[in-house]
Amino acid sequence: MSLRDEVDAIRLGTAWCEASHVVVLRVSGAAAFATLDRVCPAALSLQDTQLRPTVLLREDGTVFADATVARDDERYLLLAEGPTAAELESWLRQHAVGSDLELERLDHSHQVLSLHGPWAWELLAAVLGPDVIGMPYLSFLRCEGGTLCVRAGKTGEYGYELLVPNAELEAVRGELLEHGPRWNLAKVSLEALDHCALENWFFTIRREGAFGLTPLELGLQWRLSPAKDFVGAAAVRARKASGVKTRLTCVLVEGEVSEGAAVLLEGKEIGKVLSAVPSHTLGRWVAAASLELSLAMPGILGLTVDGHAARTTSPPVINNRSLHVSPQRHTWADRESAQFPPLTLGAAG
Amino acid sequence: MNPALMAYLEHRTRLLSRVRRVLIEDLHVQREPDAIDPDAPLFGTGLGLDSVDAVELIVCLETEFAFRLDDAALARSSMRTVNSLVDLVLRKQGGAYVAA
Amino acid sequence: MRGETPASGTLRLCAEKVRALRLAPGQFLITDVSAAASCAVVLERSTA
Amino acid sequence: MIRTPIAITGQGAVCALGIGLDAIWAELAAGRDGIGVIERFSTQRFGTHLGGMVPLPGTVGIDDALTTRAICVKYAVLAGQEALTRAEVPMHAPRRIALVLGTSMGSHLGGLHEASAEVAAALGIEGPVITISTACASSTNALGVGRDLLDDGRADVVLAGGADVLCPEIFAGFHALGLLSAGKCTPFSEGLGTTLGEGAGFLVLERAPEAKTRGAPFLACLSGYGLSADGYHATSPEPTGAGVARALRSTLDDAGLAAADVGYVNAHGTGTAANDPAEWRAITEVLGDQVPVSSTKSYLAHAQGAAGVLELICTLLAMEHGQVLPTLHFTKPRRQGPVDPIAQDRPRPLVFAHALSTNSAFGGANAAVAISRAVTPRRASPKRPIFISGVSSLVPSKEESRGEGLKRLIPTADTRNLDPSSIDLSTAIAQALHDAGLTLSGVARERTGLFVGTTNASPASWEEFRASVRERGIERASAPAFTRLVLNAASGVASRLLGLRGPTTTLTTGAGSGLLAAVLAAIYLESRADADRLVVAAVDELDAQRPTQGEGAASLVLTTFANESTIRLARWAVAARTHSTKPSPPSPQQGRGSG
Repeated sequence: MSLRDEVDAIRLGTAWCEASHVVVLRVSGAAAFATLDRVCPAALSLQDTQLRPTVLLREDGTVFADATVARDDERYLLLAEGPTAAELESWLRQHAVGSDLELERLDHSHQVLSLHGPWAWELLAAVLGPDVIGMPYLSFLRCEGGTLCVRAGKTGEYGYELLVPNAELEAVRGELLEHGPRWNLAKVSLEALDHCALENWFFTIRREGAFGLTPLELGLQWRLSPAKDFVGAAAVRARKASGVKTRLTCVLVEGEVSEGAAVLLEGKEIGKVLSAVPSHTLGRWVAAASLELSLAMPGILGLTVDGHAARTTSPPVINNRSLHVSPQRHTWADRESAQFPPLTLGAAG
Repeated sequence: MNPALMAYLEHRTRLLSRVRRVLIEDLHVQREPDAIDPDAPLFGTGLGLDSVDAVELIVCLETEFAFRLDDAALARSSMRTVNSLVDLVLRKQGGAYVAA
Repeated sequence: MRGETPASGTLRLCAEKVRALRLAPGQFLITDVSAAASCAVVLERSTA
Repeated sequence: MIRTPIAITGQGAVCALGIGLDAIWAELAAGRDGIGVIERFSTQRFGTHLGGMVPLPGTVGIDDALTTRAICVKYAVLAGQEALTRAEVPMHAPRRIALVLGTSMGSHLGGLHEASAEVAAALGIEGPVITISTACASSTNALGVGRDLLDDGRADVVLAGGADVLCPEIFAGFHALGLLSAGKCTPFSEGLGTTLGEGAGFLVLERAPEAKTRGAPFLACLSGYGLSADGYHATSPEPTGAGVARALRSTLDDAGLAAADVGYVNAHGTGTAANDPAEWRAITEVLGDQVPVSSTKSYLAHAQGAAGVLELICTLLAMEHGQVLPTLHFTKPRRQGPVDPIAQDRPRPLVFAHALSTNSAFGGANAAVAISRAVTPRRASPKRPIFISGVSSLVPSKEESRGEGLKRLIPTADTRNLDPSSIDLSTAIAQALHDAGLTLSGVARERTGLFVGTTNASPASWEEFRASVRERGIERASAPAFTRLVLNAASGVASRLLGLRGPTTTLTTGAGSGLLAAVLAAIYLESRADADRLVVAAVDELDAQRPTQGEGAASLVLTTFANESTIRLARWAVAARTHSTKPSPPSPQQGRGSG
């Protein structure tokens, strides 16, 4: 299957993969909240079964993990991309607040299956039951057999990570593959997920996260609590005080872009491309570029990247089908007659 | 830098700060203006807005910028990030969405 | 405390009396009469 | 041990279908709904114009003369009078007749409890007058509280039900939330959204043996009820229906019924995208998917605080005729909805022994009741002693902002958009739980409930809402502020922040609301199997309109576990205003409330 087909499966149908790139720790004990509150820059205002996206920072304020905290009653789950489970565990222990902290790595006992697409909810309902249908974004559901269904997609489409206990794995995967063909289920690569993430302007630690930037330059201040202390807070605040010079900005380019390419305005370099993907949906390349702060703004025409015309824009640049597919009104079987709007936005085209 | 671009950047910066002010004063987002990233998602805990806030946000922008938004599809596609709100305002102000 | 606290006032009194009972056994009758209804409760801690 | 069955001996109603049961049944039987273009106030500036208005001469087009509250009282008096008359209630002992009136926001002008007092006075009721306000679950909840008063011997006759009026502000609020449908509300069918309505309905409840002795009519038994809190969101139901399911299970348990005994369910069925599927999930979880389920809102529209009792009355009327009511206007089923929504244009012949009626409200409050055709003895569990394991008394601090204080106690709290009432109530409850040494988790949350007494929804939120109407026009009223205007908004927030998902209610009697909440909680907790603890709390917020009002909050944790405390809530009483109701303790020290 080509990358293009994989992306189309995510954008229009259902897609799955085994998500070994996500590591999961269960955090419990009296020190669980205080420890997570210390290591996670995000304000952890969470109700039971709610999720909060955060990042994890080194002491110098640079991002080393894209993480999500889930509240499971009085315990927590930490889902992270970036570090290994062992690295994450030892880092968390290093920053423990109080002694009563239990960390359980779920990578030995569970597998993560990842499911995406505007119709993923319908397939999952057939596998896990109808409660999947009503799940709000950034929440999880406890399913029979101990599987947790986490809705935290990073593609702009309905997206779920299933934390499946090993004993259930064959059954859940079996059902997924058995029901899958009815929704044209396709197996996709991590590359395809990351492609869609960039098109929808989700942060990816494997890409723009690899440049040693802080949340200030990455446009991720919304994942930082303005009030509290956290690992890396001092460095982030010092950087803010001394003045942030660049910000990640979405650039649409009319031709192939190489990573590291200069972004030129009237012949002058105003920044560099950190990562880029060819979006066949848009017929252009979508690039995440680190631009001078005064120009890190959408709507600037007349840029040049790798010799091609380019412009800044407001992401996300996809008019996701999932925005228009309602589990209450739609079904895969009637998708042709439902008359959904095109995947491209008028303004972006 | 050409004057049209400078004018656009200045205009857009002013609009961005007004949109941020609406978010802070009317929608009670508990952040300093410059801690509201322009590309931050509005919902799904990005800035902490909730479905109940959706219509309120539109009404407050309509009041602040004196326009009416009757196009539900446009409203939906504009309610994604702070920048997409600024785009909406620009569009309503006469389509000066892009500059040279 | 400024002004009347029609809803919470009597409950606050209950809280005070519970604190007092923690220090010494005894019994309190708390009443509240309004145009709508009269209510009474007995709080007690026996010496046993 | 057998508990005394509670008989329904009379009923009365005014609603969109007409005034009085005869008129209403004629419409129900003919399959005619009462939904039409609203005439009492202008809906010109809104996208939809439909409502289920009471066709009462004298209330159309003269909104200036009759205030919303006066209309509400008028509806309630008409319905209450009909119920008392039909039940042939002797009025020679008016102090033994209680009024439990459920209402949402319809009579907000000037205090909910004052409207109830006017109703009681007009009907000659001199016993306790209790106003229950859990938004759209109010009147169902009121039926349960009425039942408890009879169980506890605090009255001999209870007139229980509710009343609400559709006023422009409420229409505007639902409109701003995007909940109104373009056409007539068609629950569980294609076409999303609800239609608002109004009306009043009351049941006369009595202990069955006494009713029989006096030769009262017997309509059915109120065989059980249940309450629960979603603890999830200000306006959206918990999407898996877990909260509604808890209320349904509690109701079955209270009535001593098995799922298979239930022959019909009258659903809340508002027609909205969020409500209907969650509710259907709950019903299938508890009762399976074969039970016929319909929503009377297709006839009456959504009568808010009066919805529950009106729907039950319609169910009772149909039962009397050996029928169940259809869901009108049903075109095409939605993807998650009843297998049998009784999708037809006339009632269906069906005889059932037991039926459930359920309602769900803003603030996440759920209430359900069970009715039975025959006198159904209930099994009684032994009464349990009530202990007080935690207390708090909060005076808002000058040094620390409200949000900060709450964050310190509940670090997981999101304080955006919380009004002072919500923050102070939640803070007081968190302090009381802390005082009790409790951290609730897992099933303990579902077995811990919250009973709240208060006088008004947050004055700050009212002002925010009014300002939005004043400055932007009513068609652009603030939706976030509107969601905080129900009396149970603050308790909904507390349920959510603290994970209290057990039985919940919010009530007012004006002064004394907090102590009455404690008394009702004690009655509930003493004999029910669905809760181990009830948190009682009350809150007062500063009100610029009433300069004498102060601020503060207080909370008690009531528990059935002796190991949590040695201090007992040993006795309690609730009675008419001037009646002496001392529970005759041996000369205790006496304290009086400050308000």
